[in-house]
Amino acid sequence: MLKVSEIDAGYGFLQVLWGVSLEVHEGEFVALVGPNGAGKSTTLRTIAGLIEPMAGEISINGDPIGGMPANLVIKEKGISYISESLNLFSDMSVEENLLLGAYTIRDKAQQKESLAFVYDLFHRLAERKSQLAGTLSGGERKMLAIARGIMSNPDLLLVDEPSLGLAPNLTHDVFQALLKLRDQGVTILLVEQNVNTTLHITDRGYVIEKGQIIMEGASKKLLNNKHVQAAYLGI
Amino acid sequence: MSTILEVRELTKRFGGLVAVNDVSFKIEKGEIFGLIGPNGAGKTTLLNCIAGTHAPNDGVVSFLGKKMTGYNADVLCRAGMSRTFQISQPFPRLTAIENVMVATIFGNQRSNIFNPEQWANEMLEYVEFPMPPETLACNLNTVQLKRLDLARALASEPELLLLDELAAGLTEGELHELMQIIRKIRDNGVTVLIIEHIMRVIMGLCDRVMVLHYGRKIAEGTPQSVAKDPKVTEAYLGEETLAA
Amino acid sequence: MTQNSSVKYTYEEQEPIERIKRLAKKFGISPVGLLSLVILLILPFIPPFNQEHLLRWLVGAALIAAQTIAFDFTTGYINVVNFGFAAFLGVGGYTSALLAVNFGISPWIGIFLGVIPSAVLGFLTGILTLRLRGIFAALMSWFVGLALLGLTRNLTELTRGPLGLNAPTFLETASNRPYFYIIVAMMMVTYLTLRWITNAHYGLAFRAIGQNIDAARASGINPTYYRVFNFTLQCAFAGWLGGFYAHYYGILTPALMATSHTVEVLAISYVGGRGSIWGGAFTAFPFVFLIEFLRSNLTELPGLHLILYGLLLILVMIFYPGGVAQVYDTIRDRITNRSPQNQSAAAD
Amino acid sequence: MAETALKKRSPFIEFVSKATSSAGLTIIFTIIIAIVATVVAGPFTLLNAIVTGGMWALLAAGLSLVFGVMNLVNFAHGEFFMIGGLTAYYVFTPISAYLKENPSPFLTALAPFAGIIAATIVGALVGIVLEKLVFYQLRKRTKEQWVMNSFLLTVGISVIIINGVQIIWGTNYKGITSYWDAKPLEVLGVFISVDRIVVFGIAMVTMAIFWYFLQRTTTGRAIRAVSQDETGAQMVGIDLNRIQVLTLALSSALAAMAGASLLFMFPSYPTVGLKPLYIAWYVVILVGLGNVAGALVGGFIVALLQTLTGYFIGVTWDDVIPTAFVMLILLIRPSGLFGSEVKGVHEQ
Repeated sequence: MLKVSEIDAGYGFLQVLWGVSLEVHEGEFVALVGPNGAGKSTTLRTIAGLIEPMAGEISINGDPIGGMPANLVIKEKGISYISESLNLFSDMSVEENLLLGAYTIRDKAQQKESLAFVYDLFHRLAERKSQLAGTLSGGERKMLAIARGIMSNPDLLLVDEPSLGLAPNLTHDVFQALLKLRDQGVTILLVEQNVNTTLHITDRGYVIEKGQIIMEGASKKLLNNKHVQAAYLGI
Repeated sequence: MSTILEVRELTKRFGGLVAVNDVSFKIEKGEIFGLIGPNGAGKTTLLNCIAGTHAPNDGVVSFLGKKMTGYNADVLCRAGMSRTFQISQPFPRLTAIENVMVATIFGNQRSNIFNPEQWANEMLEYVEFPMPPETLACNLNTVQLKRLDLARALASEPELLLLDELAAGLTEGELHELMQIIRKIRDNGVTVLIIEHIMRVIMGLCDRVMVLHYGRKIAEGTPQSVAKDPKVTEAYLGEETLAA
Repeated sequence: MTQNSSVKYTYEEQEPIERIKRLAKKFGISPVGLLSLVILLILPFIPPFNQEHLLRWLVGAALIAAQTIAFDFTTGYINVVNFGFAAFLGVGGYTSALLAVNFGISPWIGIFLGVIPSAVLGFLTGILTLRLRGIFAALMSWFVGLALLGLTRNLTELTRGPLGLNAPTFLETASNRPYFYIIVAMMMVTYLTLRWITNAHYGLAFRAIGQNIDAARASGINPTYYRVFNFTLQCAFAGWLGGFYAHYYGILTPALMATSHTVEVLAISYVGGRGSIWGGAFTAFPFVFLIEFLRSNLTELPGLHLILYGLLLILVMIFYPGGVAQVYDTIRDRITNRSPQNQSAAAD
Repeated sequence: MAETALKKRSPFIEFVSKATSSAGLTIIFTIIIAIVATVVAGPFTLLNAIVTGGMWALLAAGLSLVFGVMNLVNFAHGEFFMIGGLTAYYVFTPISAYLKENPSPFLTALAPFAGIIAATIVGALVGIVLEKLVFYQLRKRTKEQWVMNSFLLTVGISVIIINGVQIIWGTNYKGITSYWDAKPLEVLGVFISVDRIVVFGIAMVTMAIFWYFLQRTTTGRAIRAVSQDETGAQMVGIDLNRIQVLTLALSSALAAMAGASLLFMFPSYPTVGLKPLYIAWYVVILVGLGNVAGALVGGFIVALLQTLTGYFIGVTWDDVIPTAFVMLILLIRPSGLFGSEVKGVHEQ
């Protein structure tokens, strides 16, 4: 479904990615793990169209999307991106945030449907729908960001470090939510620094270091890999 | 050993939010003191209150036996307390060496440095800065910027060094290097207060650790004793984090 | 730290030539700069520049050049645009002129006395803008300028308001040449002083504050002191140059203090290149000549020169934010084979 | 930050604390001043302030919106006011001359609206052209120091528009005495012209529509989304360029509408925009940047301040006193009376 081939990308002078390639198939839950600064977030931002790749190609279902502005990627290709800093509209209510998530859907009935689906999935958000997003707790904010991401009915969900800044028990909740979405048939590409948990819940994984993919394979296999164990699991 | 930093009943509020709630502790000269807690526990706020970035609403910070609450960061820096930032704060349009020179010239007034440029160079070498010193700071990546921050903090020859999540995002090898550097700094007589998420760094480096949770101090002691404290495990050290 | 104390206590003696070079560098004197100065100094004797009306343009250009130097000292270093700059010029000019008119104080002394109120007001503005960053500081200084302008307009008993205040000139002569040398001397004093300060450690502190105030504090810099110092000095120089304006043109109106005058200085200073000190001064001469030429030849289009200011400002801001100074740096780097990426860029 | 829950407070305490917050105090203070003014200077003062206050609110709301969404500190806002007045003049005068020959009471009543609507459209168009031609170009090239750089672009634009208009249409005043030749109505024992009443109505209706648009429509919500988080807005599929064009068009349309509506008080000439500009700035500074609703209150406060200054001290002082007042506010509360921290304000 998503195919990234040999992309180079970066910010200004600074090149971060060097020939990164990866693939995500329909219905898969894929992890991209590695240390901070390795280029995980940059990869996602490039796929989402927030950064223009310097070289290489990104395609969805065979159509190239490289260099398309983010709003078009979301509108036409059915991708949703949830950034690590969440980028919520903090002076708007939860419901307004969600409605903006469905900005690309102009059909009111469909918007309502999405809203009902999301509220059903995250009861907490339904309880707080008129509260300002800025006043939510850390965990609720993550939920809201994910919920906003799925409001547009995406085929592919890109999630950047949902565990960032959360206490372990809340991280657990967020991962559970992602698993639930996977069960609903949403394809997910998850970027995480918390290698252990991530590889436990995903199907397949890529390991990125210093801007290059150094390893890929089934998550279970990666967990048993010597390098991964030494570098990330501290075993 | 004598006390270098003493914090008594420190409270900091933002509007209705109590970020740091009645926290007291002491740091002895020459030790590495760890400050841990889940995100949002108020660690950085506490650090900012100590370093003079925020004025606390209540409480006293004494540094080297003198009451230092309410002084600005620059005064504290010149008095011998330097810090790094959670998100690196470089001077983007100055070169790496000029960045360090700023702290050498303006922060280091207790000893005379005739050649700040050479001194700054030595600081960069000391922290094993991986890039040419003439590189503009805006062209450095996160990891390099953290090193630069450290070099700048050291350039003022501090008595007490406050490190805010210096290890975030490092690979195993870099982590190891960094821990060596911090040990070296301590062996040169600098007291270190370190905020860190990566438990291995805390466990491997710190002589004593304090745990904050929702702005309150919930435990203090050796890393081993703190890790065993049920309150801490419950609040913070979920089983996975302990494993990592 | 106690490691390696050799750095701290060594001081190497230098060769005499090296020392002269160092001294020149300290004041920002380069061979190219010296050459330009020599050309400037003999210019009033070279036709066609020996004609009075062209000499008048030269004086005007040098006055603007000196102003851009003072302007860039704040804008290019601590990164605060003093949008009320012209008002401080006016304060100095009016003080000197009023002292001459009411107390018969010689303009030669008056222009130095005019520095005092300008510097004091600059000091106060510096304090006012202290808690504000970037754009708010610019707005605040603009408001200060507007208030000063309003006062000058309204205190008609003192300033004669829009009617204009006649100030005695420096000299009896009708020739512009001596004035040219006076203003070039004043420009050089402004340049050398400000360049010396910015090349010393102060310049580093200014740039540090301008780029990241939190990091500057954490590095031991007291931003209050340096910002207020910078503002005071800039306004002091503005007042001094205002004094020259008063005693050269012989008439002062509140229009001198209007925002459009600040925009004029700002535009030239930006086209010249921020953070270079000399860029604006260098640009001022051809620029003012072009403008004056247009003004004298296209009298039916009264505001054309101002449109040009606006247009150039926009074009430079969008397409070449480094300005003339960056052009020079690029050329010099080509010649000396230095990689431009490692240069700390003149502007950002 | 800790997630300590806010303590629940009783509604009464909530009310008291709200009323004694600086925003509440300001409103109460303003009302008291207004009452005192009415008693001392007569209700005319108050009515006058209310009429102009509504228009200042329109101007300030546009200025505020553009800052919130585009991070653009617009120095050329007053020029849209001027363009609005100019357009209304050139649309309304011929129509009104034609109607003098061919009287028609119905059309006479509607003619002013033609002028005002035309001005609004022209204002919007100029806004669109400027965004495409200038701001978009800068944004595409560099985002560094955007607030300061874009501000200087607007300075350039302002200079170009003012002098361009001067070259094309000259410096003479183009104004009308009134839009509607009806007998003044008596309100609170004071005669007040129909023009003023209608203009006040226009201001209030526009503000209401504007508010509804921003709060309740999808596009309005998108505009607010961009002002709160640009990346977030992109992530949900909002086209930033479209929103930016729309915002500038909206803001300049509001300013042009104000200029057209107030044509009978402010005849159009090239530099007429300067005063509305800084009045809009006073309002925005007073209530904080990016605060559209607060602009309404701020508009009335500034208008009242001006009218009172004019009445008690002298019309020529009506800049100086509000300037001093706003400077005081900036000094005490750097983010405005109602202001919270707004994105971009602390960009250096």
